[in-house]
Amino acid sequence: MLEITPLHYSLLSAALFMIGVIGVLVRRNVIIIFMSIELILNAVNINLIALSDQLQDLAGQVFVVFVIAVAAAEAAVGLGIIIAFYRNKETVNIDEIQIMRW
Amino acid sequence: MSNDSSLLSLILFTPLVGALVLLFVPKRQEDAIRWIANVFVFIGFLVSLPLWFRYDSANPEFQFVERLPWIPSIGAEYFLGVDGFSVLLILLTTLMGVIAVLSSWTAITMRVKEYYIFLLTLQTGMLGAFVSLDFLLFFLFWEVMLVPMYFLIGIWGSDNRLYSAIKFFLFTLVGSVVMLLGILAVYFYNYSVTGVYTFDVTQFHQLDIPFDMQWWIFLAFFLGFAVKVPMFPFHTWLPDAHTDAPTAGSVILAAVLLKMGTYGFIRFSLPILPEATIAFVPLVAGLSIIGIVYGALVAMAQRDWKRLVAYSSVSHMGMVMLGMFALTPVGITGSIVQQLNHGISTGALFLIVGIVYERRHTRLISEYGGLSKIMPVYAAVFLIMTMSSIGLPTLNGFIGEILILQGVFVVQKTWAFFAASGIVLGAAYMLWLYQRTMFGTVTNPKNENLPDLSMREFVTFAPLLLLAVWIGLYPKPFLDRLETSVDKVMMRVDSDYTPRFAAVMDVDAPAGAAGSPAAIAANGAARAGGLDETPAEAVAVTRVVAVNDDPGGPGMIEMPVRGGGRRIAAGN
Amino acid sequence: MESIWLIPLLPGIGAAINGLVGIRFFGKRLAGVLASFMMGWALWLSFWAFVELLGTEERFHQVTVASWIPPIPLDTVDGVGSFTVDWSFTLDPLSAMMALIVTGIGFLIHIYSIGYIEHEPRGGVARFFCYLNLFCFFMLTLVLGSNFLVMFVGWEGVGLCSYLLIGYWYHKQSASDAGKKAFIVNRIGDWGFVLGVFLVFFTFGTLDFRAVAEAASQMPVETAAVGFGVISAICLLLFIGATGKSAQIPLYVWLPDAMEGPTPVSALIHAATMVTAGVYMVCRNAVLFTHAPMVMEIVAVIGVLTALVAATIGLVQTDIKRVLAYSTVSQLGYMFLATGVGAFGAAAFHLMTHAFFKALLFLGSGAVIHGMNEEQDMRRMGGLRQYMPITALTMAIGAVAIAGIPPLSGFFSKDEILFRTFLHHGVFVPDRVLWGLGVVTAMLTAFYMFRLINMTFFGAYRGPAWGHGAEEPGHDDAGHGDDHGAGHGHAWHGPHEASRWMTIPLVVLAVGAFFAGFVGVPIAFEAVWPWTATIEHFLHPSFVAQGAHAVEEAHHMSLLGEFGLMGLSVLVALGGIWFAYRNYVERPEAAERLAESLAGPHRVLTNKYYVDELYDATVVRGTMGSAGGLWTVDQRVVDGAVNGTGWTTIAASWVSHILDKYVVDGLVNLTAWICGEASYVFRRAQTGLIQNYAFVTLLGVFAFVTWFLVAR
Amino acid sequence: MPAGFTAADFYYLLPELLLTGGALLVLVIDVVLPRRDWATLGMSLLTLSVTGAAVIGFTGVDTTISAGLLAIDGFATFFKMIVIVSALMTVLMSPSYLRVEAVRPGEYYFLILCATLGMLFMASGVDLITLFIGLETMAVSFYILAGYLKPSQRSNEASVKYFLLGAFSLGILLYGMSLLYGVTGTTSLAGIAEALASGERSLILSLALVLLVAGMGFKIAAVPFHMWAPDVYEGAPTPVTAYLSVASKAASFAMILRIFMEGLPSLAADWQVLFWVLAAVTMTVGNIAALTQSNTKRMLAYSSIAHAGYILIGLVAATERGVAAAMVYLWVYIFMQLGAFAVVAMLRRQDVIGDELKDLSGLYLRKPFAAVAMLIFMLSLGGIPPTAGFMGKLWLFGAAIESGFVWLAVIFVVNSVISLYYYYRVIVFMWLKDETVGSDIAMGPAMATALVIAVVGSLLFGVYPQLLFDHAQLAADMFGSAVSTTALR
Repeated sequence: MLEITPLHYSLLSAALFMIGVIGVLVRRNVIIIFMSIELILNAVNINLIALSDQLQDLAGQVFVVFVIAVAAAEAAVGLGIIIAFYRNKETVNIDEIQIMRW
Repeated sequence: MSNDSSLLSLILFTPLVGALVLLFVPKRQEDAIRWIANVFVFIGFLVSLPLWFRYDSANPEFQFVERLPWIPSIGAEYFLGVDGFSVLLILLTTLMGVIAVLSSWTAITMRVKEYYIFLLTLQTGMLGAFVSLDFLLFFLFWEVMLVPMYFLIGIWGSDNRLYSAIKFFLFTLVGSVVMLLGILAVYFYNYSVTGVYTFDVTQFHQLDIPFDMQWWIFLAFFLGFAVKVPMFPFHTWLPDAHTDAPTAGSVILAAVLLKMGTYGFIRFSLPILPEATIAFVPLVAGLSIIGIVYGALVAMAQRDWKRLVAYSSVSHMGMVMLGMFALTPVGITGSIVQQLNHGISTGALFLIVGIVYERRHTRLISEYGGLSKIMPVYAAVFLIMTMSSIGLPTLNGFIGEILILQGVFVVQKTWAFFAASGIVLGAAYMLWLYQRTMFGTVTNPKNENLPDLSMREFVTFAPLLLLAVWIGLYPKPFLDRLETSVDKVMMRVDSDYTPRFAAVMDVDAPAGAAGSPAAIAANGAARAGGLDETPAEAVAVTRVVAVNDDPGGPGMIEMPVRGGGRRIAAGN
Repeated sequence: MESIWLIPLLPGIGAAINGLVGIRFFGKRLAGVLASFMMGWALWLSFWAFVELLGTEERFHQVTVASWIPPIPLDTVDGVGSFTVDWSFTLDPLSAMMALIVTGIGFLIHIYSIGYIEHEPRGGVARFFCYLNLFCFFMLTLVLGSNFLVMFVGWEGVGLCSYLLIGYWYHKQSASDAGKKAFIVNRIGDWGFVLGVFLVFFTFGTLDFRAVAEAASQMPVETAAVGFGVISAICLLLFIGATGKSAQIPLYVWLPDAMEGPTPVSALIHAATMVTAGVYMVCRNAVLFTHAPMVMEIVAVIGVLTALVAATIGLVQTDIKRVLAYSTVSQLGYMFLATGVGAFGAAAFHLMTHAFFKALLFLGSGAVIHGMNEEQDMRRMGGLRQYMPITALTMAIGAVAIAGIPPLSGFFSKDEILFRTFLHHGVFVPDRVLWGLGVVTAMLTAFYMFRLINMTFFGAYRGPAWGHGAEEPGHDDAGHGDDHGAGHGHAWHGPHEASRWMTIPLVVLAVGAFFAGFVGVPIAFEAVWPWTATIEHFLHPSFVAQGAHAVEEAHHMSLLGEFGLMGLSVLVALGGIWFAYRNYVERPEAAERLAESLAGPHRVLTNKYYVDELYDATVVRGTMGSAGGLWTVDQRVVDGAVNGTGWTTIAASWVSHILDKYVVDGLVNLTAWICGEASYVFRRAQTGLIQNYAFVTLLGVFAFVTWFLVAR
Repeated sequence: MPAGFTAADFYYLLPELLLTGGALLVLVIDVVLPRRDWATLGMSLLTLSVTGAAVIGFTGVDTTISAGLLAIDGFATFFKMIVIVSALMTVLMSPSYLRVEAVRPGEYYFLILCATLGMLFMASGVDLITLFIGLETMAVSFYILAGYLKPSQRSNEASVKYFLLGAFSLGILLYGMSLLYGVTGTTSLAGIAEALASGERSLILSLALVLLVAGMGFKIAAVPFHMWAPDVYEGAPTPVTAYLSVASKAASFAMILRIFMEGLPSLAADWQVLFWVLAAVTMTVGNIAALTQSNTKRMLAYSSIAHAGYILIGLVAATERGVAAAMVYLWVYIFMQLGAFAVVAMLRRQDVIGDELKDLSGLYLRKPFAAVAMLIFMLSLGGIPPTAGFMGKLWLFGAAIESGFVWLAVIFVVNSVISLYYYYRVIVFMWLKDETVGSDIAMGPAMATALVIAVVGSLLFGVYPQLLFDHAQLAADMFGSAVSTTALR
C-alpha cells in the first residue's frame, strides 16, 4: 500500500503550480488566467498544509488561512477590475490588452 | 600669519549671494540685473584681493583655513584653505569672472536674468573647487559647475548648442564620476590605515597607498581630470563646447574651467599618488606631446575662428600637463604659470572673437579680413594677445613655456624636442589666423562699418593686457607665491627633494627627515608661534643664500639647493 | 655705464608713447622726431658707455636691473642646480660695438624715415615709428643682454618687429605673407635655439654668458678625436637658431621676401642689425664654439655656401632690393665663414662695415625707389645719376666698399676673412677650398653690385615717361610697388633727388662706409699704419673666457704672401667690376647681338625688359646658367620645399582634423548611437502583452535557477 | 514566543491603529459631506500627520510585539516615515488632478491610506506572514488605485496588467515562502536565520531563494521582473504612479532588507551574487530603455527601474553601510521622484494629458518655479551635487567600494552618466524650448506645498545630509554585516 508522504503533497503542489503557470502563459481569457493564478495560490496552500503537518507546526496552517483570505480579497478586487475593463473595451481577451507598450 | 577666519567663505559666497539677489529682481529690469551682477562679481574680485597681499609665501601650510563639521557621520567637513596654487587660480577666477560678466553687457539680450544667475552660480562653483580642502566638498563644487555651464551653452549658445552642451556635460561627467570612485577608494584606504573616516585632503597627502591601488586610483583620477583639461584623446567636447558657448561662457571655460583638471592633478593626483604618478609619467607625457602637436595641427585646419582658438587650448593645455608631469620644480612652476597665462591669453582671444561675433554673428574666418584698418585698437589688442599666446618673450606666455620646456628638458630631452615644435606650429596657426582676419583689404562689404572697441570692451581687455605684460616682465611675485606649494608637491613625488623652505624648518629636524610630512607639520606648529623669529634661526641652520625683501613675501628665503637630486625619469 | 639698461629702454619708451598716444594724436613729424630723439639719446648713452668702457681695465661690466625668474631648483648634469634668470645687461667690447652700430645706424635710419614715410597717413606714420623704436628696443636688449634668455627676449622681439614692419602695408597680400613667412621661418630656428638654451642650462647650470664661457673653457675641446659631445650639440642647436635669424642655408628663404617692407626697414632690420644677430650670437658664444671645432666647420661650410649661392642668385635679379637682399644673405655667409674659421674678430669687423655699406645701399635704393615713384625694377631705371647725384655718389661708395676695393671699409674686413680662411685648417673640408669659394663669391659680389649701379645710374633712362600731372606712368609689370597706400596718389614729376631728411643720412653712412675699415687694418700694414687690427684687439676679450687673456695666436705668413692674397682679392673684385662695366655700360648693343646669336631667334627683343634678361644671360654665360638654375632651384625647390613643408603641414593638419572629427569624436558619438539602438531594442521587448511579461519573469526565474544548479 | 496580547502591543501599534481609524473616517466623511472635497483631503492629511507624529514618537524604541510578528525599531520607523511622507506628498498633489479627471476623491484617499497601512506593516513585519499581509494590503489597494479612472482605457489596462502580474508574482513569492517554511520550519525571520545558521544548503533552499528574489524583484521592478512597471506607471493616474513608484518600492525594499539581511544572512554569498547580477542588469536596462522614451511618465518609470538597480547595490554590499546607503537613497528618492511626478501631474489640464515630454516645453515661461523645481529633481535623480540624489549615490558608491564591488560601482557610474542624458532631455524641453501648448497651467496651494516639500527635501539633504545619515546609520546598525567587509584590495 502506497503511503502518502509529504513528498507526494509537495509533488502535487509543484504540479499544480506548473499547471497554474502554464495556464497563465497560454490561456487567452483573462478570467481563466485569473483562475490559473488561483491554482498557483492553491498549490502554495497544499504545500503549506503538508509541510505544517510534517513539521507539526501551526504557523503553516495559519499562513494558509491568510492566503485563502487574501485570495478571496484579490478575487473580489480582480473581478471588479476585469468588469471595469470589460465595460470599456467589451472584451476579456488578453491579447487586446496592449494599448500601452514600448 | 594673518588669517581672517572667514575670508575664503566671503570670496566663495559673494557671487552666490549675487545670484540669490538676482532671483528677486523682476525679469524686465534688465539693466538693473546687469548692474547688480556686475557689482557683485566686482565685489567678489575685491574681496579676493587680500589673498594676494596677505598670503604668506614662506609658509608651507595651507592658509586662511576654515574648518567646520559638515557631515560628521562620514567625516566630511567644510574645510577651506589655500596654498600658492589655489591663490593664483582663485584670483584668476575672480578676475575672469568680472571680465566675463562685463563682456556680456550687450551680448546677452534674451533671458538676461537667468543668464547672470547661472554665471554667478558658476563662479561660486569654480571658486569652491579651488578653496576646498575636503575631497567631498571639492567634488561637490566640481560637479556644481557643470550645470550652469550646461545652461550657458545650451540656452545662449549658437547653432549646435544642444549637442555641444550635452556633450560637454556627459563627457565631463563620465570622468568625474569615475573620479568619485577613486576618491572613495582613498577614503576607505585612509580609514583602514588610520581608523578615521575623513575626506581631509591634507591627511590624504600623507598616505602611503600601496602601489597597485595607487595605480587604479590614479587611473580613476586621471579620467576625471584629463577630460577636464582636456588631454588628447578626451578633448573632443572642447571644440564643440567652446564654439557654441556664448562669449563669456567660452572665456570662463577656457580661462578657469579647464584649470580645474590641471589643478586636480597637482592638488590630488601628484601628492596623494606619488608612485603611480611616476609610473604614469610616460603615458601622460606622451599624450601631452601628442596633444601639443595634434591640437596645433588641427587648429591650423579650422575655418571657424573660435574653433581654432579652442584647438589651440588643447595644444596649450598639453604643454601645461607636460610641464607638470616633468615632476621638476621648474616644470611644475611653469605649468602653474602657464595655466594663468592660458587663462589670460586664451580668455582674451575668446573675448576677441566674441566682439566681432557680436557685431557680425559669424565666426567664419573667411568672412573677415582687413579688420586692421577698420578696427585698429582691436587689431592691436588682438596682436598682443596673439603674441602672448605664441609665447613671445616679455609677454606672459613665454615665461610659462620656457619654464615648462626647461623643466621637461632636464628630464627627457626628446619630450622637450617634440614639445618645443609647438612653438613653431603655434606661431604658424595664430599668425595665419591674424593675417586672414586682420590683414589684407576689406573684401566683405559687411565689415566696412564695424565699430572699433567701445570703452567697456576695452576695459575688459585692459587687465588682461596688463597682466600679460606684468607676468612677462616680472613674474617673480607669482613665482614666489608658488614656491612652497611646488616644493610640497615635489617632496611627495621625489623623496630626496630638499625643499626651499627647509631653511626655515625646525632646527632639530634631521636633514633626511626634512622632507617628511611630519616635519612640515612640526614646522607649521612652530611657525604658528611666530614667523618673525624663524629667519634668524634659519640663517644659522643651513645654506641660506639671501634674504629677499620682495614686497610680495616679506622675509622670504631663497636658497638654491645643491645636493643629490634624483632624476625622475630616464634622463641622460 | 651703470645706466646701460637705459639704452634699450629709451627706444622702448619711445615706442610706448608713439603706440599708445601717437597713433591717435601725433602729427607725422612729431612722431618721427620723437622716435629719432629717443634713438639719438640712446646713441649718446651708448657712446658714453663705450668711452667709459675703454677707461676700465676689465673691459666688462654687468648691470642687474631686477630678478626675472627667481631661483627654482632644477637638476643639471651635476646635481641639483638652480634655474634663475635676471634682467641683467652686459657691456663688453662686443656689445658696446654692437650697441653703437644699432643706435648709430638706427638713429640715421630713423631720420631717413622721417622723409621716406611722409606720404603715409598720419596714424600710419606713428605706427611705423612705434614699430621702429620697438625694434631698436628689442635689438638693443638682444645685444646687451647678459644671458641667453634676455638675449632671447630680443631675439624673438626683433622677429616680431620684423613681422610687423614687413607687413607694414598689411593690406598687400604679399606683404603680410612675407611677414608671416619671416616669423614662422624664424621660429623654426628659434626652436633649435631654445633647445640649445635648455641644453646649456642642463650642462652648465647657468644661462649667464660669462659663466657659461668660463665653465666651457674648463672642458676639453671636442675635436674629431674626442667626438661629438654636449658642447657640439649646444653649438649646433644654437646655430640652427642663427641660420633662421641670419638667413643662412637652409632657412634663408624669408629674407628676399622680406623686401616687401618699407625700405628703411630693409636697411635697418634686414641688412644692418637684425639679420646679424645670428653672427653676434655666435661671436658672443665664441668660447663654446671654439670648443666644438666640428660644428665650427659646419658653420663655415654653411656660411660659404650661403655666400656663394646667394651671390649667384643675386646676379640675375632685376628688383633692386632683391639684389641687395641676396647680397645681404651672401655677406652674412661671409660672416659665418669667419666665425667658422675662428676669426670672430673678423666676423664682427665685417658685421660692422657691412652695417655701414649695406645700410647705405639700402637707403640709397630707397631713395631711388622713392624718386622713381615706387619703381623697384632696375630694368626701368638707368641714367639716374643725373637726376639724383647724391644718391648715386653715395651708393657708388657703398658698392665700391662692398666690392672690396681698398681703402674702403669692405676691403679690410673681407680681406681679413679671406686671409684667415686661407690659413684655416679644416676638420673635414680640404684646406683652401673654403677660401677658393670665398674668392669666387667676392668676384660675383663685385659684379652684381656694379651691375646694380650700372643699371640704375648709368646708361640711358629706361623708365616710364612723366608728364605734368595728367599722365600716369605706365605699369604693365604689375606687382611692384604700385598702390602703396593712400599717400601716393600725387602726380609724379619724374625721377628726383630725395629730401634732406634722406640724403643727409646717406652722406653720413657713406662717410662711415668709406672710413670704417681703418679700425681693422691688417697687421701687414704695420710699417705704414701703426694702428693695425685695432678692432680685433679691442674685441678680443669678448671672445675668450675670463682669466684666459692669452694673446691671440699669431697668424704667421710671409708679408709677400699676405700682400699677394690681398692683391688677388682686389684683382678679382676689379675683374667683376670690369665685367659689369663692359656689359652694362660700354657695349650693351654688342651684348645684344651676342644674345641673339646664342639664345636663338625666338627670344630676341620681343620685349625690351626681356632683352635685358637675355643680355645678362649671354654675357655671363655659364655663371648665368647656373645662377638662373639656382634661382629656379630657390623658387621651386628650396622655397618649394618650404612651401611644401607648409603644404604638408596643412595637409597633416587636415588629416588630424578629419581624424578628430570622425575617429576620436566618432567613437564618442558611436557610443551614444549604440546606447540609442540598444534603447530601441529594449523598447521593442515591451510588447504590452501580459503573457509576454509573465513569460519574461519566468525566464528570469529559470535563468537564475539554472545558474544556481549549474554554476554553484 | 509568549502567547496572547498585551496592552503594550496595542500601544506600539498606535500609528497603524490611528491610520486605520483615520482611513475609515475618511470614508465616513465622504458619505456625510459628499461635495466637500476639502474635507476628505483635510482628514487624510490629518490622519497622515498624526500617524507620522506617532511614528516619530517611537523613535529609539527597539522591541518586538504581537508574539514576534512585528518589530518596532529604528529600521521600521525609518521606513514608516518614508512611507508617510510620500503619502502626504501624494495626497497633496492629488486634488487638482482628481478634479480634472472628475472622480470622487473620498475612496481614493481611503485607498491611499489603506496602501499606506499595508506598507507600515511591511516596514515592521518580522514574520513571513505579517510581511505577506502587509504586501497584499498594499497591493490590492494599488490594483484598485491604478484603475481608478474608470472611463480611461489606459487606466483600466494598467489596472488589469498590474493585477494579473501582481497576483502571478504573488504566487511565485508565496511558493518560495512555502518552500522556505518547509526547509526551516518557521515563518519567523529570526527563526529562519537560526535554522539556517549552520550553513547547510539544499536544492530546495536555492529554489526558495530564487523564487523569493523573483517575487520581491517584481515588487521593486527589477529586471527581468520589471515588465509591468512602464505600462502600469504610464496608465495609472499620475499621483498613484508617483506613490506606486516611491512608497511601494520603499516598502518592498524594507521587506527585502528584512528578509535577506535578517532572515537569510547565512546565504549572503548566494544572494549577493544574484542581486549583483540583478542590480547590474536592472540599472543598465532601465537607463538604456529610458533613453528614447517620449512619454515623461514612461521615462520616469524606466528611471525608477534603474533606481531600483542602484538601491540593490546597497543590498549587494550586505553591510551596515550598504543597508544604510539603500535607506538613505530611498529617503532622498521620495523627494525627487514624487516631485517629478508632481510636476507631471500639474501639467494635466482639461485639454492636455501632460505626460508627453513635449508638454513640458516652455515650462520656464509659464511656471518658473515649477521649472526650477523640476530642474532640481532631474539633477537630483541624475545625482548631481548639491542635490540629495548625489548624497544618496555617494553612499551607494561608498558601500560598493568598501565591500570591494568595484566593477559594480563602475557599472553604476556608467549608468548614472547614461541616465543624465534622458534627465537632460526633460531639462531641454523645459528650459531650452519656447513653444507652449494648451491652456495655462494652474498650481493650487496643495500642489505648491507638495513641490516645496520636494524641493526643500532634495536640496536640504544634498547640502546638509547629516541628520539623515545619522538615522540611517543607526537603523542599519541593528543588522550587522551579513558578510565581513572585504578590505579594499
